[in-house]
Amino acid sequence: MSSKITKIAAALALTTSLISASAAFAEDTIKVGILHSLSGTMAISETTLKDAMLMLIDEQNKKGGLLGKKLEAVVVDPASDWPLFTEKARELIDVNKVSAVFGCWTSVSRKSVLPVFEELNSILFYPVQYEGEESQRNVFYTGAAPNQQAIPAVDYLMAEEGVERWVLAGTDYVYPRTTNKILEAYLKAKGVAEEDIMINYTPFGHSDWQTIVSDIKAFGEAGKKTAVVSTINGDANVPFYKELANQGIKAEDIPVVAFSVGEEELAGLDTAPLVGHLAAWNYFQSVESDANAEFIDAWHAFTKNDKRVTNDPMEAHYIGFNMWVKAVEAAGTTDSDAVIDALPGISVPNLTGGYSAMMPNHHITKPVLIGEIQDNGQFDVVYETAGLVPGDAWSDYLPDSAKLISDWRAPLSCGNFNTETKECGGKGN
Amino acid sequence: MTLLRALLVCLVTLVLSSAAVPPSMADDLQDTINALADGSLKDRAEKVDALLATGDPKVVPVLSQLADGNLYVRKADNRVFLTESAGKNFTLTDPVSGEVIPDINKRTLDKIKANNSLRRQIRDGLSLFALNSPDPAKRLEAAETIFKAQDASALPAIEARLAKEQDPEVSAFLEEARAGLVLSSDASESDKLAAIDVLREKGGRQVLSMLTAAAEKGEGAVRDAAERAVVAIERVLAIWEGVQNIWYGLSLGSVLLLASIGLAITFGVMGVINMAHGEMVMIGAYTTFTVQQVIQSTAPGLFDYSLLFAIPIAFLVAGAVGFVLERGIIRFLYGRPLETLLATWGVSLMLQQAVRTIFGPTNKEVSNPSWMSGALDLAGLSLTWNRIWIFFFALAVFGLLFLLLKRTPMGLQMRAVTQNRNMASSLGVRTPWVDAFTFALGSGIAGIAGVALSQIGNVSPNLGQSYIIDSFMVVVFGGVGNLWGTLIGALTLGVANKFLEPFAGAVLGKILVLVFIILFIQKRPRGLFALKGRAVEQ
Amino acid sequence: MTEETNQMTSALLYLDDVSVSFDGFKAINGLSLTIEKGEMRAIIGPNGAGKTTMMDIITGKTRPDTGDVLFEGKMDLTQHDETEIAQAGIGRKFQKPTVFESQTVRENLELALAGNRGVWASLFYRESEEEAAKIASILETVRLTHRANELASDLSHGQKQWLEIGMLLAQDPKLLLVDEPVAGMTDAETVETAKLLREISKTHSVIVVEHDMGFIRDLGVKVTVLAEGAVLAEGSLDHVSAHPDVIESYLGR
Amino acid sequence: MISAFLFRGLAGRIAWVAAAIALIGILVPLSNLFLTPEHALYVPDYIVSLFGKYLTYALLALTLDLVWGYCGILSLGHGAFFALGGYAMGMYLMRQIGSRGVYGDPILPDFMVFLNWKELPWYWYGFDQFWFAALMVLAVPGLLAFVFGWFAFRSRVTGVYLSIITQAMTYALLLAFFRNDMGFGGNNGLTDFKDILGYTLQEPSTRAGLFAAAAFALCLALIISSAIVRSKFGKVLLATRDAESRARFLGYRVEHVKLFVFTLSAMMAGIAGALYVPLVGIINPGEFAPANSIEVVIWTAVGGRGTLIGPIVGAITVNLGKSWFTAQFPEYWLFVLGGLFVAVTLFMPRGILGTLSDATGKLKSLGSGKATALVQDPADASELRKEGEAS
Repeated sequence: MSSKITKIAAALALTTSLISASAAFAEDTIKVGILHSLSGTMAISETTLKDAMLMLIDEQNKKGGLLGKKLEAVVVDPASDWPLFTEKARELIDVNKVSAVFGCWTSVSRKSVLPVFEELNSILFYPVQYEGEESQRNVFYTGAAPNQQAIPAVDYLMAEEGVERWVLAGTDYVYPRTTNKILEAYLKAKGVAEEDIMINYTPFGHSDWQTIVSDIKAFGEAGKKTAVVSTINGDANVPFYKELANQGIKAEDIPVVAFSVGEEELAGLDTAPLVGHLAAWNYFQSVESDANAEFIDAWHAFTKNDKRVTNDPMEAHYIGFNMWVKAVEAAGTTDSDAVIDALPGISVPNLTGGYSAMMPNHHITKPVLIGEIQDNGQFDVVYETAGLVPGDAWSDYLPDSAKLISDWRAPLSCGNFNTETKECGGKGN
Repeated sequence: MTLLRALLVCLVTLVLSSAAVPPSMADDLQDTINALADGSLKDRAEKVDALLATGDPKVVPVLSQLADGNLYVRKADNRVFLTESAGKNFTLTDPVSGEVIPDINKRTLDKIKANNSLRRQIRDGLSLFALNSPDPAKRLEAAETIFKAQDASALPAIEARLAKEQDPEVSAFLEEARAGLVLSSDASESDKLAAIDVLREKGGRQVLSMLTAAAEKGEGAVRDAAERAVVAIERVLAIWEGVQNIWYGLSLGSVLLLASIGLAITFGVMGVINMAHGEMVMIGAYTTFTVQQVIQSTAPGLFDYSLLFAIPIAFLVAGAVGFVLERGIIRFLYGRPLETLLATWGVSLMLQQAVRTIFGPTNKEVSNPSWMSGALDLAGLSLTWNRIWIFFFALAVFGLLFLLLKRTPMGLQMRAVTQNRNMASSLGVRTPWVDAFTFALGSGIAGIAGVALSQIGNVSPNLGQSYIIDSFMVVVFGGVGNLWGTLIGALTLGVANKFLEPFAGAVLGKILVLVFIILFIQKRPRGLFALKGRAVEQ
Repeated sequence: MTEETNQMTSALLYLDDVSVSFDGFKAINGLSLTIEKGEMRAIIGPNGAGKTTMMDIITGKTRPDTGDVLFEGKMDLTQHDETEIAQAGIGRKFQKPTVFESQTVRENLELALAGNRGVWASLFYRESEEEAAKIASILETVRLTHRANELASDLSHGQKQWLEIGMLLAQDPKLLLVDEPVAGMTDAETVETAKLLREISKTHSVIVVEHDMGFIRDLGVKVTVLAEGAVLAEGSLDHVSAHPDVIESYLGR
Repeated sequence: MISAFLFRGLAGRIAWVAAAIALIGILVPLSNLFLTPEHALYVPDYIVSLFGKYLTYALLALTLDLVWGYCGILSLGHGAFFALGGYAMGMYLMRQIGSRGVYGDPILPDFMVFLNWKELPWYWYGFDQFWFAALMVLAVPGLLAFVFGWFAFRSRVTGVYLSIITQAMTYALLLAFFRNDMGFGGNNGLTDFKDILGYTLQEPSTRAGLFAAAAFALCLALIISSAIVRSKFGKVLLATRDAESRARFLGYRVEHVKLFVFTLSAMMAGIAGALYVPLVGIINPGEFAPANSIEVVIWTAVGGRGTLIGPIVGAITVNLGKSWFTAQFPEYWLFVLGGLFVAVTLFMPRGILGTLSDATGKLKSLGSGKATALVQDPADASELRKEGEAS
């Protein structure tokens, strides 16, 4: 009995001491939380983003910090465990008192932490392309919404490659489901027949692609020009592309355009047999611009490895971080409300040679690039949208979402304003 | 473009008859080639057509290098060169004069980009050149490309070639290509019927779609013949599909077998619930990666044999880790199988993190050697080489292990110790060492599996986790402690999975297989191959 | 009632032409055996003669391929599992002493004590005075009173054997199957055990499987010799040890 | 009769621990709500939700200990029961959102709206009522455990075979719940909850209430488990664990014994899941991951199995360690955690509590009174050894 109580008391003491310890030297720095998985299944993608954030913070400190204070990164490991994301988000905000958090990769991790950011009124920058259908006051979406990635890619394939038959292959989770719903609606609106669309879902980490790839091959041999739109996620990509290469599916015959395959994913592959397959992003490492060259050099210097690649979510963090810095400077404080109000309208250079602006719906404007895989693991940009594409929180191609708009500026201040009922939904009581 | 193509075909024949090219034409050619560098990707298509239209054999290397991404323009004077990478710099070759300029810095050059449609255009266009190549293999390839491209304007070129062709195999292909084009043209009924016969012999999905189109558009005898051919081809395809499915199942089964065979030793024979088994596979895969890196930097010529080096090294590395694991941890836990689960789980976490720290968290590239790339086309089947190798490799590993256990003194000692430790020990067997070597053997085999699995999947710190559950299912399904059970179990589960996949989908198929295992264990609580009788109980 | 069935029902245990094989090996081959009420029977036989398999069949652990096994003339033992057979009144002691090592001697007996074995009954079970007295008397019988509150795992090998016999007594079965009760016992313990078994056989029917000839002699009961899964000879120990087949297959070795 | 039965559970050390948990369940929320942050005894919100989560983990570990520590059934799929309870609660919370979802649909949850579902699937009916959801929290895991156990125990699937098929069960459920077609929100699971029984989930007072509920549930589960373990049925459990066939030859219907305790344990695990969901604000298929279930086994082993208090200590210790290490050594915490598991198995095979009680020499007065934890599973051990022969 007594040992039990001592134990609990010790545990509590440990935690409180931890809190006070980290609070002790808090005063003269501005803290920035980094909430990316460093272990577990998502570490493969997220660790790079942690490094990128550390580099950005480091560079900002070299420039003299922010508001006369140094920035201090607080790194935690939510270990690809979604409830742990909730816990760690709360810890960052409540215990470490960070001013903003940069983090999350999967939709489910973002969904897990949303209530925490709302409750504790903090700021999250989310750097990954996602399914849209969300706009939250405390979250800034610096990755692509479906209209900034999927739709331009399909347009490109139709116009440039004359594709008439479509395979929509994805991992069975929300992002591919939603993207494919949007694409299906879009393709049908463009006059593609039902039987010319094949939709296929596979589980996470699917590794045996023999059947599906041969189905795709069979589907593509029906006489019409066929393309695959892949929303296959993470780990499943390497075996998928290896199978594509070995079954001899050439980009000239059946091009595959992917939304989740970037330089980082290609690093695990021999790309020689994959030349010509495509990806749609808002940034490629191969983009020629001064800002990008500078960024890549800094990255190689920071990681002490000149083989480390850069990718789209890193650019999103680059944009997001600079926007936050600018907004804090504009507001003169790191106070969440002030920064949230200052952010819309802020415009910072992106790495593709232009400017990206934060919009009132908390999404940003970006160019859409289509790249073809090269044998050196990089992409060649073969198409770029003429102007910047503003991110759309609510898709126009889903019936229930088409009537919603998002505008966090003063009079409306609503993430999901229903233009039919003229009401703001989901605002609690 | 079709018009251009027709023109081009005439030119090709023309050029082939004329021996030399006058110098003024060479200048023109130089300009046309240099023009490739200007303008956007879209404009480039016309320029490629223009080049093809010259019919000059010199455009062949230019265009194929453009398609391969090796065509560069010198910034200083906008001249286009063929390039070859030589260390950090390039060696340039002038496409017209053949002049060679070595050691040029990459920064002074700009790459001329190509995209898919351009590459396709070049491939189809060059196939007409290749049709008259002295190499029969190239002619064969060209005939195939023309068949796939289905461009009616190629018909005269094919017929011209067909008249001259000596090689019977190439002739057959040309006939098929011609038949395809005839069918969609407005040729006479008898020509079309003959074409249908040729195509029907060829079979395959593309022919099917051509014939289906012909049946829809055609009338009378052509329609009937096409419909009959469609039915016949569909029947053949259905059979091949079944065969293909069995192969896919066996191939998946062989992957499961490889993943679980080491576990059949450490868990099945020794009774250690080895949650770190997957990490042994991972170690094997990372060893392969390291071996390839070393070979690439020291002896790139040996790259194709990298796996042959990797197999013994992976065996030793994973075996050594297993040995240390057994000596350091497992040996204190014999007789407490469930405790081994906890300890090895801890070990697996540490090994994952160790790999993440050493190699980084991202995927590593392990390439297929050339003999494991591509596919073997066998009648209606397309079998990829890496899967074929892995299938036989899995069987070989199984066979060797089986012989080792049943036919060698080492195997005898292993079986003796696992069956009755005290008795074996009193007979003079050094049980601790046998334990250690048995565990090292199981781990080493898992390492070998890692070499093979690195050829089809990710090489990442999570690699082991993706195989561990399946491996346990296989060993338990087959019957713990029975190697045959593991073999049959793996192949059965593989085939079952692949037969469920087409109509249930990949996810539901896998769920059904799991449910099947659960129910099967009810029926046979000790797996597929379990001994009956008193010895097994108690 | 015909005379034949009458005779069958009078027998406590009745095995007729029972056979079972494992992977082609005939463990029991046409075995027939009858045990009367109140009888104590010793069963001997070389290793692999099928003694333990016979016990497995009687207690429902193994299903015979062919043959009848009747208990009290009416219960077909081949159709019931271990639990039902135990509840019907057949108790079994294993070759290797099997007691609940992590529980005390007293708890072991408490578990074995006759009574409702259902889940709810045992959840809300309270021990009556009568039951406590019964346990005390069994403790006395198996000479373990002084160790009643110790863990069974702390007992010596012989004491575990006795505890197991005690548990059988607590279970109060009609028929006890005792497999090698004196294996690993000292001579003194063996003599004590023989005494204990004779005492038990006054109120119970008993089948004893044993290798120890001296012990069998001490028991002084009818002996059945098994070999290769069938009965080789039956009778007094002197009778069977004179039997030429027995000498050849067992004693003569 | 029930109260007398439960009262029996309140003997010895258990009574003190139960009282301590109850006290924490009252004092922590009070301190959180009524003391000012400057006060020395103030418990911050962060700690309340963190420890609330730990309490539900402790309850889950306790339920596993009941089947593993006391009955020898090593379930590698207990996370499935936890997750099912969580889903039942999540469905209630989802229905409570009503028209406050982003699309404003009064009936359909958001994820159904944007995947174009037209009507609510039948299995979502009834979850708008708390009583129905509460019933399902018990019934769904209970029914699954009953059906699964009925088959498995009747067929005498034991030892590692049983462990592996429980793992297969949770793995199959994981894959099934990942499927968006199942109608449980796929990978994202259920989230964006607004309130429970009319109380807003984002209020500290609601969380304090949930903390109290978790403490109360843990306290009650501890008393019930203790009562079971101390009854004659508890002895039958140990008997089944140590010598299953002996118990069978004594006339116990071992499969009923196992089935009862497995089902009960699954239902309690369901309660743990149901309390966990409103505390963390999300339930998704990740909870079915086999690794999660293995972790529960590890908490139990670290704390000391077969001791009732052990799993509670283990769950809290390991998770506290995990929370701390992931913040302090984000790059290296897996080494520490992995090392901890190895060290515990090697040097503290009886877990923290077992080792403590060894040290203090109070071996026999632990947890269930006289019955101590026998760390070895003799049945399993001999089984596996024997099976070596089959090769």
